Formats: sequence, C-alpha cells, structure tokens
Amino acid sequence: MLLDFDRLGWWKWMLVSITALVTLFLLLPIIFIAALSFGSSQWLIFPPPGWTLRWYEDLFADPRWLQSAWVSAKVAGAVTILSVVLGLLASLSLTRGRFRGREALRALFITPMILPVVVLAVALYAFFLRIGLSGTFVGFVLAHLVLALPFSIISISNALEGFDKSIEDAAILCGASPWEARLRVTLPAISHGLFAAAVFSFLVSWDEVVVAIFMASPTLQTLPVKIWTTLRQDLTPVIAAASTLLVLLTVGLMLLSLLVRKALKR
Amino acid sequence: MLLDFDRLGWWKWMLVSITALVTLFLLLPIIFIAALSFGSSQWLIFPPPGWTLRWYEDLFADPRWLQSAWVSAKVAGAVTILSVVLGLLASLSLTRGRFRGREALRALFITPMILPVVVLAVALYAFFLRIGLSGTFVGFVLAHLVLALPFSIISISNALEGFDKSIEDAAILCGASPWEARLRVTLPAISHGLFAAAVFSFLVSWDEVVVAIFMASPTLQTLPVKIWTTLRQDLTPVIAAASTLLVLLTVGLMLLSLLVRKALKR
Amino acid sequence: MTAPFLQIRNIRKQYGDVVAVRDVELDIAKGEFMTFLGPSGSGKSTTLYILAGLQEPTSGDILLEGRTLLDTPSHKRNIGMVFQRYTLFPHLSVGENVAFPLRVRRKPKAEIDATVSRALKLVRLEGFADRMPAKMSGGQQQRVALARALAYDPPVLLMDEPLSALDKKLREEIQFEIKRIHQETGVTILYVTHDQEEALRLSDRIAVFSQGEIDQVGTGTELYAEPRTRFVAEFIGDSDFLKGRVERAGDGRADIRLGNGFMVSAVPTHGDAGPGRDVALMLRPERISLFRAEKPRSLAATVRDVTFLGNNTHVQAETETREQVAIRLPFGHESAAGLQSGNAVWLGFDPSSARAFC
Amino acid sequence: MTAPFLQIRNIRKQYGDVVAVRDVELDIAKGEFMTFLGPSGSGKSTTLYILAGLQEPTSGDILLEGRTLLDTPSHKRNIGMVFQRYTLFPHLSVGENVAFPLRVRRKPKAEIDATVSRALKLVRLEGFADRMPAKMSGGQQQRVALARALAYDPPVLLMDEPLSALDKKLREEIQFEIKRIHQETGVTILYVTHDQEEALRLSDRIAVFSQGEIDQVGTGTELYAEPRTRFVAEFIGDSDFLKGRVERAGDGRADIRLGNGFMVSAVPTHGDAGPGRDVALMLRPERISLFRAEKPRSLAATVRDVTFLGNNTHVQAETETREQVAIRLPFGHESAAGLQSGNAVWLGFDPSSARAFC
Repeated sequence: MLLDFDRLGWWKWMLVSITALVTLFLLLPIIFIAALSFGSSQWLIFPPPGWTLRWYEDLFADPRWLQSAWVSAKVAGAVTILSVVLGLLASLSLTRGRFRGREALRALFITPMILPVVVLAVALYAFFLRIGLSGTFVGFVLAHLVLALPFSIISISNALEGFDKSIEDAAILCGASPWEARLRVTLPAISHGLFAAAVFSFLVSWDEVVVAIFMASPTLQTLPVKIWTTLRQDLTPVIAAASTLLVLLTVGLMLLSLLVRKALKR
Repeated sequence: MLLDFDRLGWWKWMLVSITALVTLFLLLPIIFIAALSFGSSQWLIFPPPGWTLRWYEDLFADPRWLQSAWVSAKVAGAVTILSVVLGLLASLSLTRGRFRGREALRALFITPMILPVVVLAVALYAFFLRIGLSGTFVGFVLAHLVLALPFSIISISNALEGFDKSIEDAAILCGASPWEARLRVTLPAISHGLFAAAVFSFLVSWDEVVVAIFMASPTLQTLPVKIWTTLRQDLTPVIAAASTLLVLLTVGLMLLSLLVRKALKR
Repeated sequence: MTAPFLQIRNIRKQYGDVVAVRDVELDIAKGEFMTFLGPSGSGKSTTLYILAGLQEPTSGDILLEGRTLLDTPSHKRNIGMVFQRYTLFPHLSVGENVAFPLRVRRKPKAEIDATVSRALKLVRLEGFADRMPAKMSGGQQQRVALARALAYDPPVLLMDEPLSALDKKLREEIQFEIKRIHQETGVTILYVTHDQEEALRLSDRIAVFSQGEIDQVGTGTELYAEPRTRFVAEFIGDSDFLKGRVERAGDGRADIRLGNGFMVSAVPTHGDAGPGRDVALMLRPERISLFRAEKPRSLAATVRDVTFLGNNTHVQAETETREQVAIRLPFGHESAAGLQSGNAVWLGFDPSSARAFC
Repeated sequence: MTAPFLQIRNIRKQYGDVVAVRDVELDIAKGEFMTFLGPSGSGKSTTLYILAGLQEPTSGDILLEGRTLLDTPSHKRNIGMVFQRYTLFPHLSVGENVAFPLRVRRKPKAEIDATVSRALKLVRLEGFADRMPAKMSGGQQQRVALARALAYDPPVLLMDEPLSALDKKLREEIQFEIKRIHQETGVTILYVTHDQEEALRLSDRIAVFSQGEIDQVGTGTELYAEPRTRFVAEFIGDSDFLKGRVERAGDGRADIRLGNGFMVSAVPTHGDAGPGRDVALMLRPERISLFRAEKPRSLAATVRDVTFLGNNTHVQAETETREQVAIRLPFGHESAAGLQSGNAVWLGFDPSSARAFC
C-alpha cells in the first residue's frame, strides 16, 4: 500500500476536515432539532432549560398529524407497489429486449431524477388542474410514481444485469417453462434488487415535499407537507418532534433494508 | 434470446403502457408548461389562443429574475468546486486508506441522500439561525455542499475503484514520484468520474428548492426559489417561461456531460 | 431400432449473411461420448445450443430415436446441460438445486430425496446438500451442475466447455470424474471444447469444427494419425509444414519436391494432388530424427533455438529454404546433448509418416 | 567488480505472524534471465515487489552492484517492471505511454522520439504509436508495457506473471518475443511465474519457491534431472511417487524396499536417508518401460486407464499395493497397441533414473 493512512499526515488532516464539515452541517443540525423536540421551552431555546415529552404528546394528540402520517403511508405504499411492478417489467424489457430506441426509452425513464423538482411540480400542478387529477389520491400517487420509477428501474436493471441469463436457461433445460423459470429462479435471484427498489420507492414518496405541496389539498396532506405548512405558521417544538420521528423512521428503514439485503445475499 | 421483443406481444404491451404513463405524467406536463410560456393568454389558457415571446421579454426585463439566476450560478459554482475537491480527497481516503471506521464514515457522507429534505431544511434553518449563518452566501453554499457531497463521493469512488492501482505503481516505477503519478496518471484516468461529480454537484445545487427556501433572504434568492415565491403570489406565464428555461439548461447540461464523457472515454 | 440414436441432419444457422453453422450432419450412437472440438466461432457451441432448443436452426432437423426434437420446446426436451458459466440457482442450496428438475416434474418427495442423494454421491459431493452455491469453489459448482443435469436421467447430456473457467489441475481432476460418470451412467454425452487435450482425454469420437463445418469425425488416434485436412492436422497435436510441389501422383500417394529440390517419395496425400500442384507437407515434431552429421535422404537445417521442457526437448530448426521446423526429442536423447543455436543438423523422417495437403 | 550484479540478502517479509518471505538469499549475474517459479502464495511475487520498492522487507537487504537499493524510493530505483495486469496509462496513446518515463526524466524531445520508436520497434509494434491502449489486444498491451519498461534502459527488468491473462497460443508467441528481446538488449530479467513450462522455456536459471523459501536454484535441466526436494520434483515435470523404506544406505544412494517387497537398489537419495526411514521413490513417467509379459526386476501392475494424447499415450496403472503410477509412452510405441483398462502389465525402470526423498 503506497497510501498508508497512518503515514500520511496530510491526508488524515483533510479527511478529518471533511468529516468535521459534514458532521457539523449534517449531523449537528439534526441532533440540534432532536434536542429541541425534547426541550421544555416553547421558544426553541438551546440548550433547553429542561426536558419534556410534551411535544410528542401534542403531536400524537392532534388528529391532523396522525392523519397526514396515514396519508403519507398510503401514498408511499401505493407508489412502492406500482413502482416495483412497473420497474420490474420495464427493466426486463430494457435489459433483455433488443429493439430500437431502447437507450432513448431508458433515458426517458431516468429523466425525472435530473429534472428540477420545482419545475416538475409546477408543470404537474398546471397539468393536473387541467385534467382534473389535482388534489386526488390517484394524482398524488401518479406524481410520486414518476419520481420513484427511476430508482426502481436502476435498482432492478442493475440486479438483472448482474444475473447471468444462462441460469434461467439452465432452469428451462431442467424442465421449467420460461415463466416458471422466471418466477422460481430469476425473481428470487434478483430479490435484493427488488427489495432495494421497494425501499427507495417508499422513501422517495415518503420524504418528498415539493411536488407534494402542489398535489396536496386541505384533506390530503402528507407528513412532510404538514411539517411545511405548520412551519409557515409557527416554528413550534411540535415540528421538531415530527421531524425527529421522520428521521428516525427513515434511518430505521434504511438500516432494516441493509440487514435484509445482507440476509438475502447470505 | 429467449425474450425476443417482437415475439412476445404481452411484454411489448406492458412496456408501451409504462412508456405512456411516464410520458403522460412527466413529458406532457413539461411540454404543457413550455407551450404555455409561449402562449399569448395571461390566464394560462390551453391551447393558447396565440403565440408570443412576451413572457420571455418580461423575464429578461426584470432584474430580480436575472439576479436570482446569477445567485443560483454563483452558489452552484462554489458548491461544484468544493464538492469535487473534497469529494476527491474523501474518495481517495475511503477507497485506499485502511483504517477503522471507514465504512461508518462512508455511510455518514452518503446520509444526506436519504434523509428527508424537509427535515434537513428545518434543522439547518434552526441551526444556522443560531450560529449566524442564516441568509448568508457561505451558509447557502455549505448547506448545498452537504447535499452535493454524496453524489461527488459516489462518482469519484466508483471511478477510483474501477482504476487499477497497479497503473499508478507502474507510473512510479517509470520514475514519477507518488504525487506526480497521481496528478499525471490517476487524475486523468478518473477524469470521467471527476466530471460526473462536477455535473451532479452543480445540478443538485442548481435545481434544489426546499433547503434553498429556508436559506434564502430577500436579497439572496436562487432561481427555483424565485419561481416558488412568484408562484405563491400569482401563476403567471412568466413562471412558465422561467421553468422552461430551467429545464432547457438542465437537459442541455446533461447532454453536454454525456458528450464530454464519451469523449473522455474515447 | 436401426436408426442411430441421435441424428443431426443438415443443421444450418444463419444470422443475416453470416453463416454460423453450415449444414452440419452427424450421427451419434447411444452411450457415446462425442466431442465437438474447434476454435471459438467455429459453430460448435451454436450446434449444441440448437440441440438444447435455446436457439432455432435456420434449416435442418434433429432426430432423437428417429423423432424430430425441433417441435418440442426446450423445457420439454428432457435434455441435460452443463454450461460454461456457473449456473447454479444462487438462492437454493446444493440439494435444492439438484432437486429442482424433479420438483418441476412434481415427483414424490421420497423419490426426490433418494435421487438427490444418489446424484450427489455420483459427483462425490455427499454431505454438501445444505451448502449454498456461493460457498463452493468453481470446480464443486460445476460438479453440482452435473449432478443437477443428470438427476432426471436425461437420454442426452450436453456440456458446453464446462471446465474452461477452472485452472489446469482442477480441470484434469474433473475430466477424470466426467469420464468415470460417463462410464457409470452410460449417458450419451455431447461435449464442446476448444482444448484438444481435453477432447482426446475424454471422447470416444471427436468432430472437428472449422468455420461452421465439421472437417472430420473420428477417434483421437484416427484424427492424429490420419488428419484429412491441414486444419485438423494443425489443431490436433503439433505439426510442421514444409512447402512442396507434386512431381508424380497416383493411388493416394505422391512424390513431392521440396523448395530446395529435396525429394520425398510416396507421401500419402489428401485433396486433389495432381502433378505440379503446390502442397503443404506435414510432419509430426516427434517423428523427425535429428542427426549431427550429414546422412543420405535427410534435410539440412540450422538450429535456431533449443528449449528443454522437462520430459522432452524442443528444437527449432530452419531449413535452407528458411522454413521453420519444430522437432521434439525425448528427455535424455543423445542427439540433444550439447545442441545449441547455430549448429548444423540433418533431419530425417519416414515419408509414410508425413502427409501432404493441397 | 567481484560482487555479483544483484544480490538478495536474507530478505524476510512478515505480516503479523504470517511470514510471506522467509530469509530468501540469491545472487543474480548481469544479463541473466532468472525466473522465480512457485505456486501462488509461495512468496515469489512479494520478493519481486520488494525489489521494485513497492513493498518494504521486514529485514534483509538488496544490493545492486554492491550498493543497497532499500534507501532509494521506488521511483528513483530506475528499475523496469511489467505487471500481471494491464497497466498502460489509459488516457495516453501507445507512443505517449512509452515516452512517459523519459518525459518524467525531462529528456530532450528528439531523444524521446528516437527512443520511443526504437522501443516500439523492439516489441514489433512500429506504427502503433498513435493507437490508444483500449483499442489494443491484451498481448499488444503487454508488449507496449514491455517497451515502456525498457525505454529508459533499466539495469534490471522485473516481470510479474506478465502473460497470465493471455491464452496459451498468444502466451507462447510472446514468450518467444521476450526471449528474443532478452538476447537483443542483454538486460537482466527477473521473471515471476507459476507455469513451469514458461519457466523452462525462458530462463537461464530458475529459483523454485515454496512457502516463502527458495527450495532449489538451477537451470531447467538441473532441476528436472536432479530435484533436491519432493516439491521441486512435483512442480517441474510430471512425476510418480511410490512409498518405500530404506534397507541399506550410504554414499548418497540407498537400497529401497517397496510396499510389496520389491527391491530397488542404489537409488540416489536426498535428505537424511538412514536405514528404516520411510521414503518416497520418485519416477518420471517417460522413463518407465511397460511390458505386456512378466520380466525380471519389474513391478507388476494393472492398467486402469489409457489416454491417447497426440504425441504420446498416458497409461494410468495401479500397483499391487494400490499405488497409482502414470506412464507416458511415445506415439506409436509397440507396447501401447491394443492396451486397455484391466490389462496386466510389468513396469521396469533404471534405479539411477529414480530419486528417493525422505
């Protein structure tokens, strides 16, 4: 090893700086918010004069917060299912099909990842107003689905590309019909890709706020939207509590997915 | 090929449906907005009664729009430079260093990709208020830098992992000092990764709106924030024009980056 | 039954203008170990894939016990196959992998269990049933793939360079296992390889493929002793070629004049060897004698390189017409002693051990 | 200068408790082609990397023309190296790759151009100067790497299994090129390989590595004819081993009784061969004669397998004590005719061609 970490002081110093930077501007604010959510001051004084669970009680007592969490879960659940199913079919065609325009199609499916979200939100808003999907659950799911599909297609395509087609051929020669081979051999073999697709799709919808703000109606609000609109009125510790819960849920889901992935790969 | 695209009508049908869905909910709204930006009606009537460039004239006549674009460019530029430099150093350490906590550090750097943006925005806002970075250019750049670093680290780490360390060793045996070898051999060999890191970092900052809204002050607004705040007041065709330009810039940058990447890879 | 067990009838495979397999015709007997030998792109694997049903021929037919196979889709052909790449199902254990073809056929559990343990015993992997494929070496994986392909007693087993990803030592070990399994089960095997040594080691008969066609079919000894084309002579064993011209021909033999006027009489010929034709005279390196002093009826040459290779010594010599000849001397041969580059030598050979190709 | 050109003095490399290289000691003459031969993990590559300065030895010294190399960092050692993997700089053309070491040394442009074209000519790649590495085959890339390593006239050229990623035919072709380049340039070459044939083909001398140590150093013929350890005998050439016990010993020779009582007299021995010791009797497969009828002083055995392998036939036989013996008969040998599994045969050998290892 030419680069021996302990020998090159300069490197170490740089790495320490970057770590400090990221910790400072990423972890510290999050910890700060988490601390405030347990702080007894209503005015977000730091360090808090005392500790309390009051804001969490307020949060769970307010049906509007629970309702928005429920909307978030429903939308994200529907998006996840659709995204994995459609992502699988699209990936199979994109990976295995030989047809003209394949690359263009792949680019089209990936586009939502790179388009400015604010433009997409504005455009979807204007478009949905016109075709009457504005403020509906279906519109919400479809808008998030378009955002989630790229993640799903990338995860599943990668898994399919890492899967040797000969294994499917072997299953067919073993006597399985082509569809049986796909179901009993290919799908289990790419299950880590399907799982990643599901986790990413869920998180994309669950955490998304810009498009959601435009899609939301007073009766149809996701959790991030609720945090946003509440914040517009008042920076209360309840928001800190909701934010903390959202982070815990997200990080928990990612950790769980890592564990499941390891188990799937054995 | 067991899956011959033309032979399996069912597959084709599914793929056509997904394509239609994505086109409908991604491309159509964008085209719709683009059409409106050239439409003569102030009330966003579709199809427009006539065609005009008036809204673009209005846009370029208004110094606030130009100013916000300039802010966007400055922030994104600073973020890009910092993100590539720090990303390169972090990637070198993460890829080549052998030290404890390497995996944990990598996870820390990637975290901003998966945390809910709204929570990060709230947390950064509260934190920056406290440490006095709120509404400053430095604060803006640091906030976006944290968001851009994961993309930079992933791109550069991938390039470094695909680069055979023996090539650097060969350069050293050819008589180049370790730093000379890195500069003259390793850097050019991973230039596609550095370039991808720059493009992604720029776009992350350029297109970002949620954190930007919290970081913005009346005198420091990025383009997406300007679109957002204008929209709050009035849905005018000027917004459609600004959105169209933003999409064109983004797509143009991506296409350019694809071309440069091909040229770099030869 | 009078018809051969497996008949390949005029199989042709075309992709646009490119002909991958050109009217291949071959009969295979029941229980035979037949190897398709040839360089990559010679059509040997494509022919195997057509047999497996993974590709469709442009024209021609495949008959198994007199009935065509082409109407039957792959998964109903009941043919076993071992692939070049590792194709174990990654999410199933070794035992479940071997059980897969039986599960698909809805066999009763007791029968499945018995067959799996018999098949694993056949490939000497008893006790590995619960192991996951990822935890096994490449050689073990290919042995499990073999067990899986044999679990349902297929009449024909196809093997597509199953050992090409393994290193030499392991390859020889598993070649030995395959030979044993062939003897124990009596299954008809069609084996594809580009490695002549592997082909010679394993096969009852070898079909040598070249550019989509079969050049020659025969036992290893036949192909080595009586190659019918220059390609077969080059591909099986080492060979030297000298340019010459036919002086007199007849009866499958010809007198040939080499470049410097040296005459070789009564050489067995292949192809249309009329007088005046240019021919390539083929010699086997180990059938050439090397003398340090001039001898009658021997070819003058100069040593260019001497390499000791363990059990024999390779001598590279150049004739007066600047043609390269390789000679192989056994270890300890007196004429090898002290031989070095630049020495003048004389090469002798029995014309009946040479062959001429037009 | 009386000291050898390159001296490896007691080099040792330890990782924690694991000793990768165990006190290796070797002198290399100027212009010599020395090969480190051994299985993977035997320490041969580590020794090479220590010479290159890419790894540091735990103890020991390397002397080039009497001066230690260890104080000099890699990039100032002026040593050429060709790696196992392709290490051309991907963003530079072939010409720029070869020019790189000269550019780093700030040579004038005219000298660089002249050297590059000379180096490319040496590896027979004139006219490829503007080609990008990605557009070249593996064999061509390694030839460019060779040109680059030779461009600055290094006194020593290290080669770490440079041909292991190539297929057999290409490997032999480039082996020939390397040998030619060695003769043309007179550079001292240290070559690492695990392929005994490659080592025999190329080297002036071979150092056989085993478990971090050098077992034996010598020319190919010496190692084959007089292996000093069982490991060397197994690694260089094919060999058979029979278990036996020393009856009488002295003067480097011993009388050995095999398992079934058969006596072999006056076998040259290695190791401490006192009477009563168990030894392994080594025979070379091509030095064994095979008879179809009983002969005095020959070992009874049963044929288990006969494989025709082109220029010779391998016979696998089992002795009465169930030990396996491989015999290699040249093509066309009378005793091979009609030989098949199950035949009783008698094996004869000259005791002086056998070796005993304790």
